[in-house]
Amino acid sequence: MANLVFNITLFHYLILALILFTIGLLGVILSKNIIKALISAEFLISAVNINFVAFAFFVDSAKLTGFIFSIFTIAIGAVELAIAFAIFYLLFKEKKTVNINDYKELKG
Amino acid sequence: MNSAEILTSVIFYLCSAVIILSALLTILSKRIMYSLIFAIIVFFAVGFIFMLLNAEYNAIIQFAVYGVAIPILIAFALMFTSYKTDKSIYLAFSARLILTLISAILFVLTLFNILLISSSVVDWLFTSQSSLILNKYEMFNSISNGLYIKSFFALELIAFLVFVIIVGFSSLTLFKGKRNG
Amino acid sequence: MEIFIQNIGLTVLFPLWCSVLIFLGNFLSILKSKKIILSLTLLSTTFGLITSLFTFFNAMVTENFVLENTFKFLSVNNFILELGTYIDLTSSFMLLIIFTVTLAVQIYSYSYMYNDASFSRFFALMNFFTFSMSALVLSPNLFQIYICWELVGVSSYLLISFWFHKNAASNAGKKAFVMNRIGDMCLLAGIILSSIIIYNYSGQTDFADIPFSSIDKIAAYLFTYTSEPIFIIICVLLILGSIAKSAQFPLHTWLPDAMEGPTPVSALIHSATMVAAGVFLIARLFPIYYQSSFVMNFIVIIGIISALIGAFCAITCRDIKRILAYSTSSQLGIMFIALGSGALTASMLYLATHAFIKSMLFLCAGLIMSLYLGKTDIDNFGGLKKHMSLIAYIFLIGAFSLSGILFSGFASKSLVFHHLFETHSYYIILSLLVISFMTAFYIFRMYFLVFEGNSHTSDNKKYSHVMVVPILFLCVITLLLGFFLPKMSTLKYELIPVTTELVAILLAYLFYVKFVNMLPKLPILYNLSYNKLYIDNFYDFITQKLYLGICKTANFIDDYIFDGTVFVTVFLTKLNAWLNSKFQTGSVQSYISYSFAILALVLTGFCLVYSLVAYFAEV
Amino acid sequence: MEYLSLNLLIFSPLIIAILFFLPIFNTKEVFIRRFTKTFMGVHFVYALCFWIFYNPDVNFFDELFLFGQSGVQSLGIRSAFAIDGLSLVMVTLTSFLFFMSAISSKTIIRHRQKLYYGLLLLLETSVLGVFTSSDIFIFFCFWELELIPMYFLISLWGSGRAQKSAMKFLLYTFFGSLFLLLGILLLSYYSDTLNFQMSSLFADINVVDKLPINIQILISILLMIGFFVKLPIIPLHTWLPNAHCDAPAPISILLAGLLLKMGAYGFIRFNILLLPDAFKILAPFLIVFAVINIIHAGLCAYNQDDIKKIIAYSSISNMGIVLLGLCTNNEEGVTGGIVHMVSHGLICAGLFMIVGIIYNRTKTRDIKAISGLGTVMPNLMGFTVMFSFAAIGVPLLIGFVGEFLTFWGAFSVQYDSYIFLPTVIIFAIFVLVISAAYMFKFVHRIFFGSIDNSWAILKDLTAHEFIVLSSILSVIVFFGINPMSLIDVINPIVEVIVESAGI
Repeated sequence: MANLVFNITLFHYLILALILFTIGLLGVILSKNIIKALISAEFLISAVNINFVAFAFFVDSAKLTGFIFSIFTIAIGAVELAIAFAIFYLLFKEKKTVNINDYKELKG
Repeated sequence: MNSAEILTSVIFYLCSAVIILSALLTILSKRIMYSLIFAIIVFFAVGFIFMLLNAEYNAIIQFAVYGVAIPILIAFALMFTSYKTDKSIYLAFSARLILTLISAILFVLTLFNILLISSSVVDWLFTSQSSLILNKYEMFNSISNGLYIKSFFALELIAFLVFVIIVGFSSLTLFKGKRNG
Repeated sequence: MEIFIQNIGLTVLFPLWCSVLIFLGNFLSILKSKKIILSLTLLSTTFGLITSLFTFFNAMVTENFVLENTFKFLSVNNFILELGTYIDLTSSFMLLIIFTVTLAVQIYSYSYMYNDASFSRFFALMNFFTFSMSALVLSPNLFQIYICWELVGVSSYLLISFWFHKNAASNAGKKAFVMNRIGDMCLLAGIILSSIIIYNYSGQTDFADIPFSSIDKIAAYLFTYTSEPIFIIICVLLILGSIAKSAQFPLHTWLPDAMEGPTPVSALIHSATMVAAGVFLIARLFPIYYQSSFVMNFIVIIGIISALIGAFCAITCRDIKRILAYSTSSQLGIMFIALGSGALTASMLYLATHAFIKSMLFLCAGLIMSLYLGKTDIDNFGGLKKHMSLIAYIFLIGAFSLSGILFSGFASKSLVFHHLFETHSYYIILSLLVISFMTAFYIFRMYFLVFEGNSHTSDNKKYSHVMVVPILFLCVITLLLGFFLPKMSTLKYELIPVTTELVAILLAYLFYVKFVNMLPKLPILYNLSYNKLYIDNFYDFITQKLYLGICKTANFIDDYIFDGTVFVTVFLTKLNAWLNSKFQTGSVQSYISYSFAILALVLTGFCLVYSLVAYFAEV
Repeated sequence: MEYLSLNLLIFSPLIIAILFFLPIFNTKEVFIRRFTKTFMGVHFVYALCFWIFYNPDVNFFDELFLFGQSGVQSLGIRSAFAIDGLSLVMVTLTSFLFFMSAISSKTIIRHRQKLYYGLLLLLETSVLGVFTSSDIFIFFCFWELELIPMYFLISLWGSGRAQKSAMKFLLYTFFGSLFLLLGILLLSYYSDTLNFQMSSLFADINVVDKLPINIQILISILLMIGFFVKLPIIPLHTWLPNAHCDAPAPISILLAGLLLKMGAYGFIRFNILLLPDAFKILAPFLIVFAVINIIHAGLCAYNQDDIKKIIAYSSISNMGIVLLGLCTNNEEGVTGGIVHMVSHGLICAGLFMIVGIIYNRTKTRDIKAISGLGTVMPNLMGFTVMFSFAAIGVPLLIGFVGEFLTFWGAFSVQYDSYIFLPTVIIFAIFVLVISAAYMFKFVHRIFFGSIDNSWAILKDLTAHEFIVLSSILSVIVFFGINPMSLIDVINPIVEVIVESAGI
């Protein structure tokens, strides 16, 4: 058990990413404020990045595809946030509220 | 357990503690500005994790993009909104709260279990980090050539995509809504 | 003479052709004049009468004279059903009776129905009835008897509900038809069962429709090759068919109601011809029934019960036509008794004499009614002797012969009594004495109430003499027929029945002429007999309450169980749709949380299963 | 026989229907009505020629290759049409009833006649297609095609809750044809080509003997559910009363006269001829179903207030007799069943025509409201009495022939393993009294008895109605008097049925 504590393995990184992912997910679902939801959405992406890099490092450190891929996801994350804020801005001009529960029109 | 192992493990545990703590604080804090600050802390800590995994290139990009660009963007958004103090998550819909908490716990337990199960299948899950030190220079040059040669096409596509979206959506915001309210 | 016998088929088809002609003529309104219609019908009936006379004398002369020509009506590879004509002694004898009575009734009905709106329809239906009755009598096999059985039922239905705008007439017609239909159903079942046994098991596939020419072989075969209960079932079914037609015990209530039809109809159909068809069928199938004593006793018992019921109800009946109707069903009961006790010829002769007497009485009743604008209730007649003495005397002759004291009635009844005394069946004789006592009583009660006593109405309306001619014709026949019948019985056998009838006449004279309102109304017996032993209400109960109840439950099942399943499926789909709509709350976050919850559940399920399998695999 | 082209017979109504749907002469309604009537008459005469030139040994066979000469070999779809004894009778009955309904729809159909007659012709093609198609796939196509015009005909021109009952009719038949399609697919799967040639059964060699028995039973049960929705058998019959009482008179003539026969026809073609072994096993249970059907429908008919529902339930009871006839394994019973199919078609057509006339004049179908029409409409009363005698099975009319033979066959059926069967069959004989009861209740309640003044002004039959009723009655009397002409045509198919399905 001792070597497990001091000897950082891929397992630890995966657990870390898992916890970060769950916190991000909780933030998205439970937050009242749209911006807070979007921020916690960013956590999801960063958790995934940790996974990418961890696997790339531990498993196939030769081909480095993991690393390259995480770079791309970081870029996409940024773009996605930009889009989100543009849409949020337009919605905000309509309703003037940040509270996520007011935006209920998209209904079956 | 030589000193390098202990050092990396200490850094690792430190960084992960910081990540988890500030992530929790971002979703629990009442004021939106506090949650923004804690988010920045989380992004930087993740950057350190990349450093730990010898992915300096990624760490730099992480620091540059998440550390700086996105918080500025969010700050702008906060400027436009009158960021009244809003209530924290405790006022969320109570039934949904219970439901998500239960499912979150279930989710974590099961994935943890899966990882344990998969450990019996896969051998590389518990090889220690210290035994895999890569040569730093080779790492940096191989990432750059990988980026610009092997996946050059993907890079161009992503760049073009980013350009189009940023220009499109920023022009979208200038668009005066036909009907207001 | 030969030509008449050869084309006997023509006599059958002639009336049919007349009825079709009259129907079309009436419809296309070209044949309007009543004279032509009458002449057409009379032509066809006289032609039939002549041929039947010749055939009857021919049959009497030559020993067991048989003439049969048939054509193939229906054949499914070697199962062949034929139709055609078959003449032997009994059928020619019946044909003679039918055509004589029909001739008399048709002449009578010309003036009776003269000023009726649908005159031509009446004569068309009369012709149709003559066709179906003569086809029935001449039928070569049981299959054709069934066909004509239903046709006769149909024509009697159409004639009973002739004045269909009267509710009573239409209901009486419906009741008559449904009851006959029950009889037809039993007859059909009997025919099919016997023809199957003959066709499938006996090997002679050409006897499939049970031809009468080889009735003895079939009877022997049926008796030997079927087990006792099946044979009895077949015979009972066939007898039930004739019971319904001759208005015997279980299915007799339609005859009194059938009096709603015009009087010539009752005179022809419900006294002489149609009701005689049942007796004719039993006579035809006599070889089959003769083999089992149980069946013969069954016929006797049915005869006795229906005769007693008929006579019992006739005593207190107020409606003159219904008295005659009850007397018909009781006289037919006597014929059934004669048949049941084995006296085939005696019952046929009794049938002949009864036919003439009863139709004569009906025609007299019709004459009386026509004078009183169709009122049939007995109270408003009385003392008609002064007005129509001739009719009174004719009615008296009819009464005497019906009760079996004088003329042809006496001759045929003594034949029956002679046979019964020969076979020493004393309990039958006793019941027959009681029946003839009651017959004499009710017929003379009717005579005294209608003709004797103080007359109610003084205006002596005149009846058209044309109507009296057929009555006289029938009266002559009833007088002379007695002498032609074979005289077999010794004086001893005749004395007992005659004395009982004379006593009955004396009693009737005492109660209804001398001390008019002295008749003590016996508490139970009177209203029991007045409302016809409550059989009618019992049958009404069955049809209105019981059958309707069954139909209601069937309908209930149909509506709620079969339709119910459809309704339940529709309800389920609606419920499902309503439930789903509850989930559409519109908040994005609740959607994410639902999906996340399901993801978690799936994962846990997967892990549980995986670990269980792993655990068991190890063990 | 050669120059009589079968495809012309089947597809000529379709061509005319397409002509009607084009927006050319849509103003002259009278022209359209007269044109359809004459066309239907010509079509009926043409069908009669088939009957006259029909010789039993050569089955009139006509190939129409939908997808080129070789047909889609891989899919095996090749449209082929054939006529043998049974389908010849059905084809002539179809064109006769369509001719009658075309004539009788003059007084009843007032609005949108162009669409009405177009749909009628489309319906005629699909029904003819069903009766003559010798290829399973084509059979099923026409089977489904017939629903579309029928749905519109009922819902657009019907009375009362027409849309609702039209929808119920549609859904019910879809439910049935769902199972039918499943059965057909299974069948063609096991016989490895989709164009599983029904014509093989015209040439009376059954190709299915290599199928294992349990699969045969499964397929035949599936097919049976499909056919028993159309031939209304007890659990699946509740669509018929609604569809009938809301459909206009000419359409309910067709519905009762033909669509019920399609169920019986399909039952014969598929269950008896293609899957004989399964039929041998299932026949006793079918007999029980048939008897329940007869008695139950008869009882329900007595209790109805709506005159059309009485006739609808009577047709269910008659179709029970048809099923009883078909399930007996001897020639008499099967001939009786088929003859009763034809007789029920004619009689029900007449009865629905009469009820349509009554509804057209008195505008109510409630039996309690109408009484004593006889004095006002003597001709109609005459026809109703004759038709009700035919429906009850009075001899010298076609109703009797079918019933007598069916009962004869049913009584002499021997399934040795089922001793309870005779006791069940005995109950079938009660239909004589039950049918007499409800039929006479119908006739007496409406025509006999005293008339109340509100109906005093009604007119009697018009020329059109008289022609229709008298022609149907003449056919009934003709076949009643000499049934041999009908039985000779049916005989070859009866031999095939009994030899393949007989024990």
